[in-house]
Amino acid sequence: MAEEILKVEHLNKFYGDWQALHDINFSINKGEVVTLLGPSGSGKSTLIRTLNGLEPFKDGRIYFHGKQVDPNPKTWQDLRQKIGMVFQSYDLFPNLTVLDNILLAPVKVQGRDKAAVQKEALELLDRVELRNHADAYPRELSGGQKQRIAIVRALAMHPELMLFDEVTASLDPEMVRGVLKIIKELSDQDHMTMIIVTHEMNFAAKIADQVLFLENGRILEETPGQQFFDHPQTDRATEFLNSMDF
Amino acid sequence: MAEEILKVEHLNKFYGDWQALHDINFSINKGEVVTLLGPSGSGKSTLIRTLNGLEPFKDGRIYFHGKQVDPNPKTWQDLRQKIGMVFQSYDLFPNLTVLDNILLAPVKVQGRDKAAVQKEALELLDRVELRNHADAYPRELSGGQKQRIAIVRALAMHPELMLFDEVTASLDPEMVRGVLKIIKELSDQDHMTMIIVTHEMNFAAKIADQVLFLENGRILEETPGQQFFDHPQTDRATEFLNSMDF
Amino acid sequence: MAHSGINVLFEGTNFLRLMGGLWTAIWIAGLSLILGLALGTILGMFRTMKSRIIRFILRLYLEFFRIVPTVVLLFLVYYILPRQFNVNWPATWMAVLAFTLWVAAEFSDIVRGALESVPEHQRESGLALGLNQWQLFRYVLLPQALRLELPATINLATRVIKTTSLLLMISIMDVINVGQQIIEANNQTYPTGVFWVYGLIFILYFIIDYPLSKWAKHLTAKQQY
Amino acid sequence: ASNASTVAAIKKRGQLRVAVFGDLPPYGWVNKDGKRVGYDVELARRMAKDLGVKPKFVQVNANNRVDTLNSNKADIVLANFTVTPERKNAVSFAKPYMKVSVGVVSPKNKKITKVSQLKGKKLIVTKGTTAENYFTSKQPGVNLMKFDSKTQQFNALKNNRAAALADDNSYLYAWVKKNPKYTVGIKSVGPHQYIAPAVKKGNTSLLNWSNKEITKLNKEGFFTQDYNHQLKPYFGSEVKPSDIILKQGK
Amino acid sequence: MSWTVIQQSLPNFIQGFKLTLWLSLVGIIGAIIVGIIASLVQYFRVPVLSRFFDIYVEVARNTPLLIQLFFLYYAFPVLGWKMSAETCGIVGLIFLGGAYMAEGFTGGFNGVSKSQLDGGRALGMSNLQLARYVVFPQGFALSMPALAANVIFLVKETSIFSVIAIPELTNTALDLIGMYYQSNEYLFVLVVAYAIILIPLILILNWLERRVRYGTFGN
Ligand SMILES: Nc1ncnc2c1ncn2[C@@H]1O[C@H](COP(=O)(O)OP(=O)(O)OP(=O)(O)O)[C@@H](O)[C@H]1O
Ligand SMILES: Nc1ncnc2c1ncn2[C@@H]1O[C@H](COP(=O)(O)OP(=O)(O)OP(=O)(O)O)[C@@H](O)[C@H]1O
Ligand SMILES: [Mg+2]
Ligand SMILES: [Mg+2]
Repeated sequence: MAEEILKVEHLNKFYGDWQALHDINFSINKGEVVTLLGPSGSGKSTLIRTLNGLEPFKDGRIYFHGKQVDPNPKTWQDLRQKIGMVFQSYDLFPNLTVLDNILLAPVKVQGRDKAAVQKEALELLDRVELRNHADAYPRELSGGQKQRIAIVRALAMHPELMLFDEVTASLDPEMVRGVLKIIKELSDQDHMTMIIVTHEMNFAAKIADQVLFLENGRILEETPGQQFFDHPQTDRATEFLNSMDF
Repeated sequence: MAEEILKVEHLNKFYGDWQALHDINFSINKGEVVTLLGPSGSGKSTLIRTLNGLEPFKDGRIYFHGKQVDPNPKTWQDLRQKIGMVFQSYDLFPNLTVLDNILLAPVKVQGRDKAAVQKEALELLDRVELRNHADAYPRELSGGQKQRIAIVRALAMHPELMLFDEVTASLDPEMVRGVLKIIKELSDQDHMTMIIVTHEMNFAAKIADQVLFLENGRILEETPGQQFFDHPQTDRATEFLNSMDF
Repeated sequence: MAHSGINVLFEGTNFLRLMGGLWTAIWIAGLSLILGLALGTILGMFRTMKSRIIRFILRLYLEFFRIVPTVVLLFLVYYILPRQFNVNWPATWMAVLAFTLWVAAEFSDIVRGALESVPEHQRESGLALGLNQWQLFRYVLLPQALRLELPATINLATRVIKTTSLLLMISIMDVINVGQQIIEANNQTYPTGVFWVYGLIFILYFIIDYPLSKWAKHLTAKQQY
Repeated sequence: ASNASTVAAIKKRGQLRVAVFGDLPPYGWVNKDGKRVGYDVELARRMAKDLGVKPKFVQVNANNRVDTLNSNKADIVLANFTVTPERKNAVSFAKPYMKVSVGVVSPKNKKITKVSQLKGKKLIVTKGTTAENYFTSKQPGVNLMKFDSKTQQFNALKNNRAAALADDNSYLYAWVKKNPKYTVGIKSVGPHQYIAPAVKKGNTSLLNWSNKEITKLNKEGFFTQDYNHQLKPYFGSEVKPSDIILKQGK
Repeated sequence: MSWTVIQQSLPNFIQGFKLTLWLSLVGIIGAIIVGIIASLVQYFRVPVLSRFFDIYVEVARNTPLLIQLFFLYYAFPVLGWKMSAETCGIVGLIFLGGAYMAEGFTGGFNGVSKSQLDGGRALGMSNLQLARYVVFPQGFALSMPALAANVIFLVKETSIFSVIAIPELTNTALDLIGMYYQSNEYLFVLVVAYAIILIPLILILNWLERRVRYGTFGN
């Protein structure tokens, strides 16, 4: 049986008195791609952020490699070296060059050898076709380029799991493709385990092994990828899919 | 023959030394919908803004109802009462209620009777299903609602031509539909003459009588609507259409 | 008429003495800024901490300096410190102390504002990379905050320089005090001396402050790409 | 630090810190060459010399003379400091070295000769002077304009900001000589008073030394010399040494 | 610290307090008027006038109030132009404050987003209508923080009026210290007096700032 990387059990999340996530249960195996879909405000970002310790939670358990995560800042800080995350906002550090953005965490946090990391970083940049921008500052790059760098920056940590939260939502339509292509390659070639929030339905249909459809903080359905798009189980999901193309 | 509303001849537009538009020629007849397509930075916004006098131009001529437009601020100010425009950014005035936003220009600029305009405004609000938000402030509305109000605000001036510049680009995917629906109705029911910049290809395919495909400030092709999507004439347009769906 | 009065500035060592007075004002401003910025940075960091007590105390400290006019501050230090606390420094050092505390208060607010205005997603993406709090501060927040706060800091510097004009109130031989001596000493030969001496001082302050505020404006404009 | 101004401490430091005016010719001011001169300053230099130390001048305005002592910024005040009962509560005065009373200066063409003429009019004074004190407490009908420094007050008078200016007659005499459009219309109002060195309360060591010093200087006629050096050139003919200085010689 | 000393000084301080309030009020209102005019002229780049205001703002902002007052009070009469101390103080405060206010308003007006201007233009508004319905209401709200800071700043600057013999609060304290030497007590009363003026003022301005911001932008 496939190795389980992450498991979530009975997760409840509150903002003050208001419950943002209700009894979330799911797990993801090595090499698998899980896509979170659902209308705006349904809790997709909240869930994915909770999986990286950016949002505290009270109820429920998260297991990483079968080991329960003790939700304190120190544990999360260590764990984040194994869980890469990329956000919608271009979150490169504006005060560092592209290369320094990539080197920062592996060198300062993981304490790896700078020369070795640098060699690897340049290879990764090659892969996303941005090697000649290594010394540029983020402000000199287009949105699509920035997101590709952000992915490289996360990959340079050698994560075992990658989280993507609407990474193409702020991009110009033509830029979207390049970014999605890289994520697709990560799945096809590197068999990276990934949890992806996206509004690009065509992309989701192609990449998802499993779809979690959320509404109002609840998982309404959990369906294998292609099946979800062909025959969603719930009416709400059908309606949602219809609303997505004009 | 159909009545010509707007004609552009040999329009060149410079930002400083840099030429943003090159020798633009086209015309639009009453009741027609022209869609501007093209990659980011190709000059779509520049062109549509120039047609409303928001960007000055040096070379070329613009005719409105066959009469050449003298490009001075006063002429444009008068003309803008006949040419409505809606932008990507929700540009409602945040300090006024929805109704006051709509009334401002007809009453203060056109000097029309307030009671009459108000009656009409409420009918328009009805049509976009927002009558009960007449006294709300823009901050209380969602993006999609704001854009629908912005359209109403422009319509209240009784324009003969409407310009739309990516009015759905900043909207949540689920909001897009309601806005596009209204624009479609304007075309189908009111036979409004419109020039539309959009990245929603499905929508463009349904609404466009004529497509202008721009790149690098030039019109690369000018093709009747459905034909453009089925058999674009240029390779660049083919490539562009392909890039738009993953 | 006033035309001949300008010579009062060049009589004897007058001009040099005025420059000497200006120098006093400048080094007091400069030293206070260096000390105040250092202290203010630390206080500003503390003000973004979670502890409510520390934040409250530092807030009180800031509000005190917001409320008390700088002249009054100078008098407080000048009159109260020696008597109540037996601190017995020359007036120039008293001024440096008063200015330093004032600059630190104002700057702590600038630093806090800058730290807080670094976008939240910058902090989060730092965390997501596994940076700890200190690394986050050192590599992400501080460098960005420093850039953001530069214009406000320059503006604070121009205010400190302008405020040195108050030094005469606590009998420091600054440029205005020297100016008054010169006016007094040359009263008879140059009855319009008062016009030229104050005029020169006016221009001197302008020459120092104008380039600084131009620079701050330039930086602000650049930051709003 | 409270006894840092004892004679022993001063000698050890090698410096006598003297509070003087910086803008009050001919008593304490800075001349065109940037040098401190004046009647008070010459006395200060002499006292320092007799102590075997160097003088260090601390420039003051009238209103911070007391605090300069109390906050230990100076060992002694030689700044035309008139002895008054209130001041005696705040500092210790040594033996006086000068006579003084408040005078009133006004433009010759609108001469003020009686205090009653000032009723309802504006009168310029400097904060913390005996003139201010006298008019505040004894002549409430006069509108006072209060300035920080001598420069400011005389400039204000010259700009016709008030009908007259009241201050110690001793330097009004000097000032009218330089400013012939003005005259000391009232030579003396209020009590006759004395000017003396002041030290911080409780500094008996320096107080006793100063008393002896003043006695000694009186005997050797130092103040006549001082008068001739510093004051005479600035006074008109109407002022005699005996108007200003105390009896000299044995 | 002696209460009797404080009590005896209260009548003097109350006089000074009233004067400080009055001068601040007049100065600040004047400064706001000058600031609005200057910033509108600058915003619309009115020929000649805007150049004049540019220079004015730079000169006033980059020189100390104290020297401005000395100049007005002691140096101007040399040129035959005399104003009373109070007038000098108010003129000085308006001169300085007008420049600060102009800066604040200009910042606010420039902060009105370009899309709002385009939105207004696209509705056929003239420049004047744009100013009246778009630039001014939104720009004013945006400049509230600067306005509040300037008001506080100007109230505190009145303490410098002391140097031209205006018997406001600070002058009163210095004067009493000069006469009776009770510096602890007088300085204490002085600080308290400023706190009495400024603390409520700060609270009111904060409240107003939030109100105006909310009324205009909803945050
Ligand atoms: N910090 C917060 N405090 C309070 N409520 C919050 C916070 N963050 C999110 N929420 C609320 O939680 C709900 C879920 O938000 P979330 O951002 O997870 O939705 P989403 O599915 O990611 O939506 P979108 O597609 O728009 O990104 C929303 O109602 C939102 O308003
Ligand atoms: N004010 C300006 N000054 C200088 N260059 C400008 C200005 N506005 C636009 N441009 C440039 O003109 C070109 C065309 O821009 P425009 O905004 O018209 O493109 P677009 O086709 O609307 O793109 P998008 O799809 O991203 O909206 C771009 O290269 C842009 O950088
Ligand atoms: Mg989200
Ligand atoms: Mg555009």
